[in-house]
Amino acid sequence: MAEEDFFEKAVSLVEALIFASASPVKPQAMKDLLVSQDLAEWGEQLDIVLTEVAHRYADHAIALYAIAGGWQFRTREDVAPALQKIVEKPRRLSRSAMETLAVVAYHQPCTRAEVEAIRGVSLGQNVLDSLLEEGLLMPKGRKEVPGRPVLWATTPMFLSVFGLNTLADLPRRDELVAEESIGDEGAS
Amino acid sequence: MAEEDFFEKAVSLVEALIFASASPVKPQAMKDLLVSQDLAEWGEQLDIVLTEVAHRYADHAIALYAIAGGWQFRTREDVAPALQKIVEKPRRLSRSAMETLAVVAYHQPCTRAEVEAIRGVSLGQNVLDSLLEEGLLMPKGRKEVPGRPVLWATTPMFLSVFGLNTLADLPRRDELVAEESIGDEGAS
Amino acid sequence: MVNEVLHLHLDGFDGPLDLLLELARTQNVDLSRISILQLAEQYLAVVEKFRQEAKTVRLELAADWLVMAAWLAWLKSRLLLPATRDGDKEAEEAAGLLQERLIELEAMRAAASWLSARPRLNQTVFERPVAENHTRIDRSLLRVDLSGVVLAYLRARQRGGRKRVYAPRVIRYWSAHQARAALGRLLGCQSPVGWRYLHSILPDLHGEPPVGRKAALAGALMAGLEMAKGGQLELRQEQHFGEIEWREKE
Repeated sequence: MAEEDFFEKAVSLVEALIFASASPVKPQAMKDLLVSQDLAEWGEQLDIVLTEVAHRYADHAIALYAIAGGWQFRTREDVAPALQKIVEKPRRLSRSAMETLAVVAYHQPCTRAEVEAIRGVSLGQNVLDSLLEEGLLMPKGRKEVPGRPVLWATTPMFLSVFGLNTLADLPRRDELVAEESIGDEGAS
Repeated sequence: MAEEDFFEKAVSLVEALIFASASPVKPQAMKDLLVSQDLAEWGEQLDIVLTEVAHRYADHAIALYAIAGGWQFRTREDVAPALQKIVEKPRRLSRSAMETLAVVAYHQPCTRAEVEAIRGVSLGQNVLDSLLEEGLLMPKGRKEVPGRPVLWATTPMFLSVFGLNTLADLPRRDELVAEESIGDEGAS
Repeated sequence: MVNEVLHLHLDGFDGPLDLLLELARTQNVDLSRISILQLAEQYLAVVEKFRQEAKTVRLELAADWLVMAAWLAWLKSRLLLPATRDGDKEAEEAAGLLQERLIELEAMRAAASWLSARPRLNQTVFERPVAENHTRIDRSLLRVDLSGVVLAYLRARQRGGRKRVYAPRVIRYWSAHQARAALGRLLGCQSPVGWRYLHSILPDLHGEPPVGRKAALAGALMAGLEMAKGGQLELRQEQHFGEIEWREKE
C-alpha cells in the first residue's frame, strides 16, 4: 500500500468514527483507532487528517466542528431554517436565563449571590431551574464561606449547545464591549 | 437563482434532513421538505436528488443506504469492521454444570451414578450435554459393572480453560480447608 | 392601581442597576468616563417622578429602588462636597465601584447577546441524533476459574454428604413393654427377696441422651404400676421424689 493510501485510510477511519458517534469525538479516541489499525503515524498527525476530513465536506450540507474538546459533524447553518420546521425545536431561553448563563460562563465557578450582585437583581428559581433542566449549568462544589453556598459552573453540554470547543472560545470582555458599541443594538 | 442552484439546494436539504434524522427518512418526508422550500419540482424528481446525495459520498467512509423503505447514512461496510469494538460477555456455566464438572475433575473417571451419589441430586441430561458441547468432559471407557455405564473424564480443553498444566495442579482434596467438615458433616 | 403602574414601569428594567446602565448609555460616552454624579441625579429624578405619580409607594414593591436611591443620594451629596474634604476619597471609591459594576453588567449583557446570536444546537444546527452501534458482544468465552471449580466441588460434596446421612434419627426408648418383660424375668427367679430400687432394672443407659433415660424410667414405672395393679408386685416411695422401690408380692 502506498503512503497515500495509508493517508486515505486514516482519513476514512476518522471520518467514519466521527460520523458514527452522536457526541463529539475526542482526539484520543481517534488516535486509539488509528493505532489499532496500524496507522499510528497518522495518529501523530491528526490535524492533517482532520483537515482532510473537513475538506471532504466542503460542498456538503454538513460540516466538521470542534465542539467541547472533540469533533462532531453538524448541519451547516444555512440549511437550518428549512429543517427547523421539521425537527422539534427546544424552548428558547428567557433573557434573564441568557444573562445568568453569560455571568456564570464568565465568572465560574460562582455562587448565586455573586450572579445576583453582578446582575443587580435577585435570581428567580425558575431561571435557575430552566438552566439546570437544559443541562447548561451544574453545581461544582461549595464556596468555603459561611453558609457554604453552592458554586455553579457551565457543563460540557453548554459548549455543545453553543458550538464552542472550550470556554476560551468565549470572546474576551473587551471584545464584547467593543462589539457592542459598534453594533449598538443595545439590550433594552 | 439559476436552475442549478435550485438543484444544489434541494440536494443539500435532503442531505441535511437524512443526516439529522434518527431513523431512515421516507421519500414523502423529503418531498414535504422540498415543497415547503418551494422546491416542489425536485420533490417530483427525488431519484435524481438522492443519486446526487449518494454521489457526494462516493469517496467517503459513509454511504447512503436504502433501509426499511427510507434512506439513511451509514458507515460503509468496508470501514465498519475497523470501528468494531468487541465486548466480551463470557457465558457462565450453570451451578449444576459447574458442580458436575468439579466432581468429575476430582473423581475421574467416574460414572454418572457416582456423580449423582456425590452431589446428592440426579444429573440432568442437559447439564451433561452442555459440558460435552463445551468440550470440557469426554467419555473414557466403561465401568465393568452390570450395565457397563460410561466413565466420564475431563478433557485437555478443561485444563486449558482453567489454566492448569495437569490434573495434579488441582488443589488436593485434603488441601481444601472445608474438607474435614465435609467428611463428618452429617452428624451435626 | 397607580402603584402597579409604577411597579410595572420600573419592572421594565431588571432592577435599579439595569436602569442605571440604561441611563449611563444616554450619556453617550464610554462607561469608564461617565459622570456618576450626573447618573445619580438622573436616577433620583426618575425615581422621584415615579414617586410623585404613585403618590404613595408600596415599599415591598420598590425596596431595591429605594435602597439604591438612598445610596445614590448619599453618593451625590459626597460628590458635591468640595474636593478637599475627608469624604471625598470614600465617595470616589464608591463611584468607582458603581462604575465597575456597570461595566461588568454591560459586558455580561453583551456576552448574553453574543451567546444568543450563536448557532444553537438543534435550533440552528443539527447533530446526528443517534450513534451507530459498532459494538459486537462476544459471548463465546466461558467465564470460569479454578476457584469456581473448587467451590463447586465443596458445594457438591457438602450437599451430597448431607443427603447421604440424612435419615430421621431413630431414638430407641426403653419401652414399658421391655420394662415389663425385665420385671417378669426378675419375679420368676425369686433369689434375693425384699425392696429393690426400681431404677436397678434399667439397662445400661450411658451414652443415651437424658431424654432417653427419663423415658426408660417412665417405662419402668408404668410397667411396675401395671404389675402392682395386677397383684404381682408391690411399689413404695418413702418420700416425694424419693427412690421408687419394688418387691415381689408375697
